Amino acid sequence: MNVRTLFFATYRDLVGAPEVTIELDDGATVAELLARLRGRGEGFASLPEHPAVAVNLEYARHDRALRDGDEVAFIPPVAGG
Amino acid sequence: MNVRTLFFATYRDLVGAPEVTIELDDGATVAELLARLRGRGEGFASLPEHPAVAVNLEYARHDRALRDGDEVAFIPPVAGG
Amino acid sequence: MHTAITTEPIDPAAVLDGLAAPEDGAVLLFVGVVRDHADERPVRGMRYEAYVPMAERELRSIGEEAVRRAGSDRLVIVHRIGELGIGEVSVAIAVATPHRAEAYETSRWIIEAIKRRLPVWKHEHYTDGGSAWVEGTDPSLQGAS
Amino acid sequence: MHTAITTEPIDPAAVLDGLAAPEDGAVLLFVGVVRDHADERPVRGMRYEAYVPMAERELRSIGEEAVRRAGSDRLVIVHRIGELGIGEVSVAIAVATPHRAEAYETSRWIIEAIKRRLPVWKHEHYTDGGSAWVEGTDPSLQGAS
Repeated sequence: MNVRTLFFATYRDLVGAPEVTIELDDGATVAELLARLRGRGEGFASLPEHPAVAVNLEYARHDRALRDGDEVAFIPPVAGG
Repeated sequence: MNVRTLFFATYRDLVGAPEVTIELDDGATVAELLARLRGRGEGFASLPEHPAVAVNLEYARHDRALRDGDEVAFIPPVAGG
Repeated sequence: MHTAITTEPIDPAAVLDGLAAPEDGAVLLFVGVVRDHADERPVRGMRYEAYVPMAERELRSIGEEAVRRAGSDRLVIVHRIGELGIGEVSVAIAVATPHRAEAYETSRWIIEAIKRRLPVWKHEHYTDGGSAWVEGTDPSLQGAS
Repeated sequence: MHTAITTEPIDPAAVLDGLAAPEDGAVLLFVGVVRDHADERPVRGMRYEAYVPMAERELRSIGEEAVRRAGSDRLVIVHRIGELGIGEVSVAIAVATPHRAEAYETSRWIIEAIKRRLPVWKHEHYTDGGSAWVEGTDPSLQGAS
């Protein structure tokens, strides 16, 4: 299956791209996606151990099982207002 | 000496007048003024035991000594805002 | 800092005009409005009375203490008196500060100080034709006398 | 209730227009403004970025929880994104309630929720030519993940 991963602000600066599509085994979790990303090395390896994540526009836990077509956003510390 | 006494809202309704001038011995206190007022009977006798008082536009204690020409206002419970 | 007792309608937006300084990150505007009920009783309007010269003095004193609390002189308090209909503005309090905590704390402190100290009284007109003075707060219970 | 993420300038006075219902006695407007310094460093402007579809959804969810807390649906939250200069409004929060306590508590709760949860980031431009992302709050530290 394929999931879209999105990177914002400091994470986008780190990985050098706002969006990357990743192929994963069916049923892989956010944690597994994160491990795969880190395995790409360079900026990806510098993502934090446990970043906040949103799946399909909602905050989600790292044990969340993903599905084909999911949009997974890595949310750096927020600073609205 | 003479002092002007002012009555607002419920106190004005009680005494039936917004303003009364009272002659007092020199150095009389707010407490003595209040006793004199109560002695007039009718609505005046119904003023509370210890109303809030302002002398010359500032909240004052009942042991405050008055001077000729002072303006003494009896301040019912306030309800601004 | 600007404080006033006024018989004119209050425009809350005008109170904000030019208030904030470049160092301010937060502006808080509190607007008190005449509402259509008191407890369960329908209200059609309200008369606000004040001991005007003392109210002006007290409001200035509240403003000065608020400036010290807020660490900001970008502060406006306007209180209206006279006959007000439902939805009309009785009081507007605007505070601008570098950070939001001071704005919230000072704004709240000001409205509570007004309700505790300002020599103003409200006479409610009910839709059933009756009317009564609104029960208030004795200023001497707050150590004022 | 109305919530929005917008690229257009926010007019705080417009946010108040027609907000209060006849039962409301208190209206509170919080305005967040870009200020001219961050800690001690002079700032000349700020870029606000958002994960827009998620920010819209989170802001609506914050609004819905605020309506429950306030017991009032007279509530507007507008957050701006894009390039903002000093003194420009980044966020406006307006709440109208029958009594003032709910207005203050809800308004403060909303701005804290925005700072805790809303996927928005600030890039500060300093007058010395430098720029940096503003350090934020990790949403996962509030039990969001």
